[in-house]
Amino acid sequence: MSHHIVEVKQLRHVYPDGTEALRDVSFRIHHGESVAIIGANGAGKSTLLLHLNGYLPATSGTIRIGDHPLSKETLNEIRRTVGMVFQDPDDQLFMPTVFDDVAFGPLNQGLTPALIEQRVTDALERVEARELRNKPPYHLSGGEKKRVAIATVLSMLPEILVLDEPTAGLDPRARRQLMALLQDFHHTRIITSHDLDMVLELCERTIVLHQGMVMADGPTLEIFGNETLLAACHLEKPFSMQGCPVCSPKAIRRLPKPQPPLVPPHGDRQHDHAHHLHDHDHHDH
Amino acid sequence: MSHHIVEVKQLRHVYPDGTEALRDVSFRIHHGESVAIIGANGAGKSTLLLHLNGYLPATSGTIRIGDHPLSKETLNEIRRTVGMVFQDPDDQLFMPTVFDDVAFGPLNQGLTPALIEQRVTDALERVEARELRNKPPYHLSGGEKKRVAIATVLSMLPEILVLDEPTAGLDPRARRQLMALLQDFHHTRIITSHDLDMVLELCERTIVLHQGMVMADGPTLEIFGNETLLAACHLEKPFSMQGCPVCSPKAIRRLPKPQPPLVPPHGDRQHDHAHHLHDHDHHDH
Amino acid sequence: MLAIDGTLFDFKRLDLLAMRESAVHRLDPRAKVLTTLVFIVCVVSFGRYELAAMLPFCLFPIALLALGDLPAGYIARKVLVVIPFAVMVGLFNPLFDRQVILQLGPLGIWGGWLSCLSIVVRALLTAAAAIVLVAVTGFPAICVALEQLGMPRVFAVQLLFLYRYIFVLTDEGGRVARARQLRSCGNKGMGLRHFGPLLGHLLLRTWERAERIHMAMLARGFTGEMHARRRGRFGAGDVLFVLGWSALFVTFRLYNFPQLLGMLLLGS
Amino acid sequence: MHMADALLSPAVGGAMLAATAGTIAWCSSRVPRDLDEYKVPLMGVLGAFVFAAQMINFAIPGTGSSGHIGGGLLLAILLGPHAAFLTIASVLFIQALFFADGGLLALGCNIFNLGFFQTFIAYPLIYRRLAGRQPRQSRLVLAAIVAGVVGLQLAAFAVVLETTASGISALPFKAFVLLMQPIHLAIGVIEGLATAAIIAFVHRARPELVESTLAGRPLGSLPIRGMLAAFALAAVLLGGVVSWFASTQPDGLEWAIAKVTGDTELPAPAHPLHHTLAAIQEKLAIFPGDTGQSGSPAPDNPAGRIDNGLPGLIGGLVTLATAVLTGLLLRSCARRA
Ligand SMILES: Nc1ncnc2c1ncn2[C@@H]1O[C@H](COP(=O)(O)OP(=O)(O)OP(=O)(O)O)[C@@H](O)[C@H]1O
Ligand SMILES: Nc1ncnc2c1ncn2[C@@H]1O[C@H](COP(=O)(O)OP(=O)(O)OP(=O)(O)O)[C@@H](O)[C@H]1O
Ligand SMILES: [Mg+2]
Ligand SMILES: [Mg+2]
Repeated sequence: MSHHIVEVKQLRHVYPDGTEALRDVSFRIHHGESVAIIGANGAGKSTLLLHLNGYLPATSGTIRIGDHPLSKETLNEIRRTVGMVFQDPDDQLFMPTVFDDVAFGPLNQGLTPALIEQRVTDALERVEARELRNKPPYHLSGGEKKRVAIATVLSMLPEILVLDEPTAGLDPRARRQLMALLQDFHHTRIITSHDLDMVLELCERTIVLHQGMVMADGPTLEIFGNETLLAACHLEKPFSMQGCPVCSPKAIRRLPKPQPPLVPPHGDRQHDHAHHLHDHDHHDH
Repeated sequence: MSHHIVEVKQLRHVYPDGTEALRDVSFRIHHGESVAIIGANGAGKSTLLLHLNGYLPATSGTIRIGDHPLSKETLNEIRRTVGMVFQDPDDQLFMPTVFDDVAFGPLNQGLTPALIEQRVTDALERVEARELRNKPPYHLSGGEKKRVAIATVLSMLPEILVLDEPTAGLDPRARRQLMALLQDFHHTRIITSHDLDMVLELCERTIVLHQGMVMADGPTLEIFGNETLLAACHLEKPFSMQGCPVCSPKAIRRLPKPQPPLVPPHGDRQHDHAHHLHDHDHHDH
Repeated sequence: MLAIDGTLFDFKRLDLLAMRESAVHRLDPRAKVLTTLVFIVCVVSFGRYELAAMLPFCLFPIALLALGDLPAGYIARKVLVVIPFAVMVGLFNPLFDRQVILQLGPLGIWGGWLSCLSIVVRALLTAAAAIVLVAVTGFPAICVALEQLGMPRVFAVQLLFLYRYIFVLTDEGGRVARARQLRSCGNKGMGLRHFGPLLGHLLLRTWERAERIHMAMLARGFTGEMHARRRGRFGAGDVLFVLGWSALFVTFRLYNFPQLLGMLLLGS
Repeated sequence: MHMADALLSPAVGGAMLAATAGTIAWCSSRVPRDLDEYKVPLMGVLGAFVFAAQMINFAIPGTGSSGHIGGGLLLAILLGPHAAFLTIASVLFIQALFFADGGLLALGCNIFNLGFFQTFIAYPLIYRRLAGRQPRQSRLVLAAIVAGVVGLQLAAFAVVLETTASGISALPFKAFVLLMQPIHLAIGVIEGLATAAIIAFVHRARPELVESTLAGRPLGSLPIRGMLAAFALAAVLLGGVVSWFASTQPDGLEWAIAKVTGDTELPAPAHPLHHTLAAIQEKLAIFPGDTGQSGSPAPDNPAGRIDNGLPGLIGGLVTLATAVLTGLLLRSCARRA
């Protein structure tokens, strides 16, 4: 089942106005991995995600989803494989009812009504939103919208789930529910977020982007242990690793000091990493 | 200078469609306090903030800002006193350049050009955004927009700063910068947020809203120590307290279990609290 | 700017009413749309001085209101909103048309007053029919019905999208307006110098949102064609509904029942 | 500006509804052709933008009052005429259904008046001509103002024609023209100014948005274009001449003022145009006004009969009461079921 691999090679993207959002991004993600992509505002996270299902064309570099290199011919196939959830669910829920919205993808796949019905029911079941089925999306609360947005993607049976800042704006309980939902999804997940505590809980692997380049790629715990790296990328440790302000009351920290220069990861580091991290898996490389 | 007190008494707000967003909210905030208002999605936080500068009229109950009870006559005066920063800076920045935007408030106050110039310079200085002065706001990054949005309010010399989810969508470094900025503001601050770690660092006092009612009002640390209360209000401890073996031994928690019923705070609790917390201050009650 | 909240509230409330369950709600939307059209044509086809003859028509909105279990007070308030417009339109009639054409006991009534009142009554009737139609059918269903009745697909999709995003964008517009208002120290309107950029900002955001929606559609396999939704069956009950009401409307149109009734009661 | 159902006869309303439906069908067939599928969400969301924009007011200079944009011209500039017409039509449709702003029968008139003239005449024939490809600020403003004024003048004149042809309002043609045209002159200037301000801003911020549509083909092939041009010219001439004529003939105005101030003189016979149109309407009307059974006099010979209105009044009240009672009865039945 090599078709669940996501491979990005020397990806570069320049926006029409000249902004070089991605300079040189390479990584390889295997089936079933849960990978976080983190970085400062403007690091290029959203831009990267939009390449994964071919919405933005690469200025140079290649993307492979499973057996298919991304190209015009494979675009539809790849969009079926990669399910993308945007940050703002209002962008994703555009049909008059939740049912229509969740059925939109399967309808475009040309399924029979009975099959569509089943897909919708299953997807809503997975996100615990059965009872919302006939409601119009604009009457839902923020957390409900988020769950339905995920259902719209699940109903297409994606093999890879891509989420852009899934927990933004949610209260702690809704965030927990969403995280539990993502934990139960057993295919590949690629998540960007500023919520590093969520990353710590959900993703075993983290890729750090900085100014359009991969600065680090490795096990999440290792990355969050490297304070120099984090500071250089405008990041900081997840709060749960920062030490309890109650127990160790240097509670109020100030701005990090100017950062020491950082050595970019050497050549193929991420590939090496992927190899030894996933020795146990059964993919052909 | 009693005019920096914010007093809300039995505030109730019913939206035209019958949603009872605020049922019974009372509290009193003194000069220089930094108070967080937290609660689940839909608890009524934003609705409450919109009352503090008279944007929404109370269905019943009263609001006092300093010497003035909020009414039609005092509205302009109060809007000058209370500076409000919205969650999404795009809502707040609508002029062609940063300068124009920051000058918009002072201009409407009818100041002289020299005075306006000075106000703008000062405000931009405070948020470290001098160099953005002539840029158009729509080309700024998220963090920069946020800072300019705060400058637009600072330039009106508010005595009370009200912020709705100031850290949403910011990367860790921009968040730190913003927090440092807020820490340097020495007037009253009222902040809503789902970022409880920021609350822990910035606010000595926290008010918990739940379904339009004040469920708790007291020192932040005390509130975050009360797990039953937090769970009942769909909240959880700040992450920096969750990992701490002293404060909560089991690092990775899952969904909270069904909550035990909660006793609402007795009668005037928040007032009592305010009294003994601020015995040292010089306000007349 | 509270007007924005009020407006949105009207939308939301009517939309929620349409989600109720009742016999009228279950009728095929096409039946309700067609019947409403027949109703409107009959009402507006009355002559300019006719008043009493139009009154039986209020049976239709009232019946739907009752069967659909709609809140009468709320619908009435919404319908009454048209009165100022109608009065504005009919205001000139009494000025220009002072022929006495009706004798009410000792009182001679000018044609102008009669036609002015007639304008108000027909405005109320047609507005009531339209609003009740939305309240028992729901806007998306009306769009689908119209599409099935021959409206171009592009237009139907446009209506649905528009409806969906009115909530989102009026909300955004409201927040921008609010931010401006809070910093403008009581100045009501704003000069063009501020108005242009402000709406320009809103427009840019609108545009970017449209781009994101388009992305979301593409991501779910959209290839430029909106697929047909499920079609309901147009059953015997629906046929009966259309024909029954239409027959009644035509009868009401041809015979002035109040006049006959009044004559009967007065024994003349 | 929105006409109400109550003002229109079924013949006029129906004819305009048909004309509008035809235009919608035509635009619908064109939109997928000249625009990519991306326009689907774009049109919908921009329609919603017009809704939102109409809620934000700006001060009208020197009057102390405030107004908002209509949006037709702006949409035409951003989307091109076909898509803009569909968008405006959808906005008006929702306003008619939810706010009783205008009515369903009047929808044809309203869409035509507020959509057609702005998108198919003011935009392609005036705005594009005057603005050119890369307009400088001053030309943009000029083009937008002229286009805004012409579009709205035509619309206002159409309202007058449609109302007069329907014969429900008693306002004489001349007085009506005199009332409508000058008011909408001011509104048109404002619409143009506001549109120019918005476009200028967007042009600075995201030039590619405006340029891409400006570069697009505005109107397809020839015959329609020629037809429209001729029609537009005729309409402009007619509108301009009539309103100029009306304003230089003070007698019309004096006469109207005399009426307003309570001069008891009997009304002058209605304008001849009104007679003609009313006669046409009489023929077209589905249920002509003088069917014997209806018990009311025909619109145009009121002097002929003086009715005793008492039976109508009493019967009407009884009818109303019956309807309400029926409603209550039905409701209790529905609730029990
Ligand atoms: N449509 C666009 N045109 C030009 N530049 C763009 C566009 N979209 C994004 N950019 C720029 O590209 C860079 C990367 O943007 P991107 O949205 O990918 O950042 P991000 O990592 O997702 O940031 P955030 O955490 O704020 O979401 C930024 O400098 C941004 O300003
Ligand atoms: N304009 C409105 N009309 C009707 N109901 C509204 C309106 N605005 C908010 N509400 C409702 O009022 C309640 C409180 O909303 P509010 O926005 O104050 O919540 P919040 O605490 O700010 O939530 P969040 O954390 O998601 O921002 C919610 O139930 C919401 O649905
Ligand atoms: Mg992003
Ligand atoms: Mg809020």
